[in-house]
Amino acid sequence: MAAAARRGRQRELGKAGWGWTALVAVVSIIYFFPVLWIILTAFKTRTDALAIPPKLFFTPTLDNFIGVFYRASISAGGAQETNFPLYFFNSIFIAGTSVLLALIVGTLAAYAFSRHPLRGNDTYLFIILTTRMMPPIVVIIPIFLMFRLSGLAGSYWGIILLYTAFNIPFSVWLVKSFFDELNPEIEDAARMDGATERQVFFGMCLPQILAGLAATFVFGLILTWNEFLFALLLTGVDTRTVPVAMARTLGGEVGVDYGLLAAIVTLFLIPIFFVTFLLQNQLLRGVTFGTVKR
Amino acid sequence: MAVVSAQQVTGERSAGGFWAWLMAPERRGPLLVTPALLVLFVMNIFPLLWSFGLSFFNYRANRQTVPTFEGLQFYQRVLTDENVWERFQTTAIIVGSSVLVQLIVGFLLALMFARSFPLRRILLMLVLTPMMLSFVSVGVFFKLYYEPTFGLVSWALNHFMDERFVLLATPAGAIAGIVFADAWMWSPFVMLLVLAGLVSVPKYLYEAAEIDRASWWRRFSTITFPYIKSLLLLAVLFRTIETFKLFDIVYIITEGGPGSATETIAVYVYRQAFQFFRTSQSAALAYIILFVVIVLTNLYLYAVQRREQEVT
Amino acid sequence: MTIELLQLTKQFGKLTAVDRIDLKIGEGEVLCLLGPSGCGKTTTLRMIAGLEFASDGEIRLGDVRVNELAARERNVAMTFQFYALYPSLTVAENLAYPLHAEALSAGEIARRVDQIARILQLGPVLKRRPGQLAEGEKQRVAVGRSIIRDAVCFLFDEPLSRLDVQLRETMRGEIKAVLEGLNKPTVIVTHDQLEALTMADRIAVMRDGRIEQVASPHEIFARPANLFVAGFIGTPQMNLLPVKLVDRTTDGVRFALGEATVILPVNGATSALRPSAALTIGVRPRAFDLAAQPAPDTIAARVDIIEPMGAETLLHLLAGEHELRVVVDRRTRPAIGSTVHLRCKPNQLHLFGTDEQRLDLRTVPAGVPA
Amino acid sequence: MMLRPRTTAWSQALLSGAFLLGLSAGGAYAADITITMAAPDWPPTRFMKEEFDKSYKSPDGHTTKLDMDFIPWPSFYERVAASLTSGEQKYQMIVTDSQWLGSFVEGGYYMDLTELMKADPELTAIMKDLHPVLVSAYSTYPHKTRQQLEEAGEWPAADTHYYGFPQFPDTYVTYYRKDLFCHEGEAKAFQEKYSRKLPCSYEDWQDVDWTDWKNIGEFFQRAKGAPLGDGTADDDFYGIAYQAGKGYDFSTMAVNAFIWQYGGGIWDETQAPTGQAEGVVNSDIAVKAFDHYLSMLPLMPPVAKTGQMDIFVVQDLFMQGKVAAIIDWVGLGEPVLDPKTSTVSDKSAFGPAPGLRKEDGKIDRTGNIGGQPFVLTTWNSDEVVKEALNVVKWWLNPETQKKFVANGGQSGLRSVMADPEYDGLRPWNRAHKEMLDWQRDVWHIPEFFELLTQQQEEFDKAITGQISGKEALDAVAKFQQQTLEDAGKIE
Repeated sequence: MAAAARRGRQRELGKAGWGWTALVAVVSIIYFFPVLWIILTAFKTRTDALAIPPKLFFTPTLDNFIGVFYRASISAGGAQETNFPLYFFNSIFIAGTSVLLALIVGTLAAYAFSRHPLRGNDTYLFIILTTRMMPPIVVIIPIFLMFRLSGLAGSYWGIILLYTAFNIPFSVWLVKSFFDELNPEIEDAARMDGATERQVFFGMCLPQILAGLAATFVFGLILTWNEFLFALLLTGVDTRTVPVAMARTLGGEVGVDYGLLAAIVTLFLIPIFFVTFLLQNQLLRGVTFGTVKR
Repeated sequence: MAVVSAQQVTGERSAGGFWAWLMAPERRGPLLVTPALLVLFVMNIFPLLWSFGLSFFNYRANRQTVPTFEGLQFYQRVLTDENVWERFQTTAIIVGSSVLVQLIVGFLLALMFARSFPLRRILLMLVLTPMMLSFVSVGVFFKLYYEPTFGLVSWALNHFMDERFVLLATPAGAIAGIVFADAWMWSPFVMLLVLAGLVSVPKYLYEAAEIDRASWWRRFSTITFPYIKSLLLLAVLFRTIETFKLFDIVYIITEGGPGSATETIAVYVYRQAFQFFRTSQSAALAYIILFVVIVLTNLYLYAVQRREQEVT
Repeated sequence: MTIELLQLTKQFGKLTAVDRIDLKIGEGEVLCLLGPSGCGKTTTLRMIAGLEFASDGEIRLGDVRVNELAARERNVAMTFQFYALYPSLTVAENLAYPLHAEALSAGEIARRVDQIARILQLGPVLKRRPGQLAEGEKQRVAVGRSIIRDAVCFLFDEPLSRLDVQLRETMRGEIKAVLEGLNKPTVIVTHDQLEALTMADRIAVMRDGRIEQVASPHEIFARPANLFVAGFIGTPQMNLLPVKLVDRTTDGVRFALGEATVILPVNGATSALRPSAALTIGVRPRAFDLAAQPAPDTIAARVDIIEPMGAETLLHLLAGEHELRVVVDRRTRPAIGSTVHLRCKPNQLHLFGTDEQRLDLRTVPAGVPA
Repeated sequence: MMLRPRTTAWSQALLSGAFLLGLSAGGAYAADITITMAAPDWPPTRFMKEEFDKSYKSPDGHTTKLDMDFIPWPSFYERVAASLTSGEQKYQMIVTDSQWLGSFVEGGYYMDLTELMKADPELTAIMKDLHPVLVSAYSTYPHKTRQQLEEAGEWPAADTHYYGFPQFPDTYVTYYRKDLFCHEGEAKAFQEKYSRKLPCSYEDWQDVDWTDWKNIGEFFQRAKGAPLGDGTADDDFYGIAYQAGKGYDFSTMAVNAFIWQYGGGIWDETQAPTGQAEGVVNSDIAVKAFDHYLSMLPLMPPVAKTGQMDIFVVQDLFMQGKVAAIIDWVGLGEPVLDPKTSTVSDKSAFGPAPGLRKEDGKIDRTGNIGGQPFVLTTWNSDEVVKEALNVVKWWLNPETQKKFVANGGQSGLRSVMADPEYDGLRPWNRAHKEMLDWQRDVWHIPEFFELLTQQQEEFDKAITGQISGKEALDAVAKFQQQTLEDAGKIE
């Protein structure tokens, strides 16, 4: 009878219970462990971080987080501000502006590709995708030379324009997939009712894909603000971003400052983690550039 | 209706001038696409053409000498350079094994998350996190985990071994170390793709298979696999193209060592371009890489189209 | 082999989808589960199949309780609403699919596939894939796949719902013919009463997880057990008029319908009813005659809408505030707004009590005083 | 915090301006000058910035701001190279590794200061006071050896161009654990086993050669749980470690020392275009020296097997108490003394790096100079150049230099090193001063990075046991010969 009762609680296909949760939890936590260790390291002193056997329990310290913003001066006491807030601002400003620009420009193009196909539509789309898939080293050399001649090197506009180009293919493909999903009959109906093209675009289409636009924006942001190579070579003293500044933890008077790096990683991870959690359902679309809908 | 639109058209025409010409319906598509293509042209395509030109000249960014025309010499030099082929081979091995591991791990993870169960969203987040880290931090911390004296992995494995576990001492070990880190970071991506495939399988097919008493394997091979087949191909191509760019993780974990055992083509081009300032040679090499990427992209789009045909 | 459901219950969280139903499907019997969407008919079917598990009660196949068995262990065959053909396999492979679990030889499999293909006329498409088939062919493959093996019972989930009207008629006949040769208990889920009435040996009408009536198609139509069944079965829908009993006359019973009264030829159970009891009278649209003159046994109604239906014409009438549907011969053409007088045909009246259950009544034979 | 330097600068400007108006005959005028300096992000440069803000007064009465662009060390070269070659002309001064001189002088980015030095008696005095090793390594391009400069006898030497000044001169020294090396029981056991004294004092370390070093490596190799000093080893413990890393120059710096000590050579740029690579780089002596270097790696912590035991790993191993003695840069000494980063902060002492004992019994400690000079760039106005040189004079003023040394820096001025206080300012100073005299430098030509990268790669193969020392040096020689012939550096 007990066995019968147990089997009687069998699940339907595709559904699982707490037993499955426990299994997945074990696997997930093992998978997450390297990240967890980074987060723990953020609260460790250097000695604790390098201790063997590894310390799972330790006296946590906030020194690493303080170290992100302040550091001791060499000759006398007192802390000096690091430029981290500026770098953080730069990261957000540069990534934010360029992703926004790419989104605007990309949405217009995506609308055209979806609703007013050009001759050779697929070819254009292919070229656009290719530019995104190229290893950055392919373009970095000429871009570098171009910046050198045009004087864009080290300026906000240079790097913003570059990141905009970097994000356009992504925006076009992703937003196009959102437009493709809309029913064009509704737009035709609106035209019948006398709406102008502008009204159709702003009044009918955009509101329907607002969530998709938001998702595209956030994905662009995530992809952009971890970028290192272009930022290292093309930003200047005042336009440096966090990933470049992060390299300061990789060597200097000691080797890698694991605690400080972990603290920056943790601080950097929080907003992305939060946003991704909210946009989990859109994520799938994001990582595949909208080529896979479901 | 026809009357109304005719009036509109004539209304626009009568306004006349360049603006009206520009806003004509047949020009709508090109007009909307222009800004995007313009930016791409300026920041991507133009530099590409430029470097294409450079690849025929002897030019070094850190010299003041006037470049001389060399024709196809750099292409010849790159294509006949043993080092380049060795780097391509290394890249192929790393890309191949990493993508394979990503496929297997990503697939298993996807199977795990394909069901609905309590706390699914939160656990899924844990698995997705590695993808959000920067390459630099993944590289740095995996290097630390592998370190024979201070490393977590080494420490754990030393309990089961007589000798000290030293992963990065041999070419095979170093490749394994890089592949492990890269696969860890990107398996969630494959998982998302496979998950998309699994979700798109209609549930009634599984029910039918249940009624038809199909074995696990038959169910997998006749239902699950056909549905995710092209998606897996997609994942392979996407990851292959991305792994081609593998730079930071390699540069940090092994610096291409031991010897040149893990020096990928991306690291090699970087050295050529930014450490040796062999600008033209690196441009020529970059073009060869670009060619490979274009071929892969074509395959990728072919896979995407196949999937669209199959699902609809 | 029989299927037996005892107090079968299914709960999804707080929602009770199937509520303590009892049902027995005999050997070779075809039972239709009929009801509006969301009534629990599909859930019941899926519980029999083993795709859902019962919350309570019992399912017996033959003498065996199968509640705890998974679908694969029950040896049932099922045809799905969306056919559930395996898209990557050919028709032949699809048909052979269930046979792989039975460890048959390749030759035996081929023989059976051929046999089924012959029965269902699938021979020319055996090599195609589902994506290349017409709807009707897909449907036949789905049926073929379920009958190809020796299952203990057959289950059909809305088998004809995706076909167009013409195809539906043909397929109804074909399926019926196939089922007759099988002599297995069969359950068909449908929301289409025509399907149920034509294919079933018995029909179980369901509503809100309960069975309202189980009976033969004729019985269901002729003697609906309650208001719901009465309203659900038959097109156009039966007229259901709330009335009050006034008194009895020699010609029948006088009812108050709104402000008017009408004498209807009923007897029997009404003797138990007190005057002024609230009742519902059911009259099918075809159970009216048009009278030339108003009489005590006629209902006056104003013509509102006229719908020609080919051989017949459907009149929408208003009797006071009550809507009436009446089917008349197409030659009868009253003017819109004119008043007609309706007389109920004898023996075709249904009377339901305040509890909505059928009051079994006898009609007064014409001219015979009660 | 951000405001402080500005207010100071303002008050300075007001003060000095008033002063000048009162005293000078006129003609001088005060301007706002900002000098942007590319600098690696670490204490020696951060001290320079802090000290500048505190004590710099422009002798010309300018309001001068030193705007240091602190760039993380690991990407410093790439960043500076990118900035220079991109033509953004961002920096007025640059801290640079000595090896980069050729690349950026020939690119036209670093300013030739010879004439200005000659014209300015203060600068001349500084150049004369600088240790000749540093003038040779940090300032000359095309490179002149110390010997060549000394043979010239005068300053400036004929046909010599000068570019840089020491920002932080660095040498490698021995870091060791007092608690182990001065432990009676250990000393006794060592004496019994090797019939040599276990070095404890500075003077003892002056007598340590590579054989002793190897013995120390053997002697202090202890398994986890074995007795060590007064306690037991809490993890596997090792005797010695020196750099053997694939990155940048993290094995070349040590290997060069061995080769020079044995009397071998690297390709000599001062002999171009007649000096050869093949036959020199892979000479029997060089192979012997390299093999000697390799032979001690098995005694070192297991990370040595991976070819990743770079200068920071070595430092970490020492700080975390995994190794008894290491050879590392003076510039990495400060964290060892800091209890926040080091578990051996109270147990560390410093001595000269070991060397090769020659037939006469003397020890040859020739090593490869580390540290960085700083230079001026070519696109500055005369006014900025003048002020930048004022900054140079301020920095190489003995008073500033002494403060620098007291805060963990190093000075290249012989007068500062001769100061009786000097040895006591930091615990490694005596060793540094002794080692400095032994230093030479690797190449300075524009192709240095190619040579270095290929050499590091081959060395790494040898370090990880994939090929022999000879095979590595043969490959290096072949590559260098080819590359240098292509570049016209070898005829």
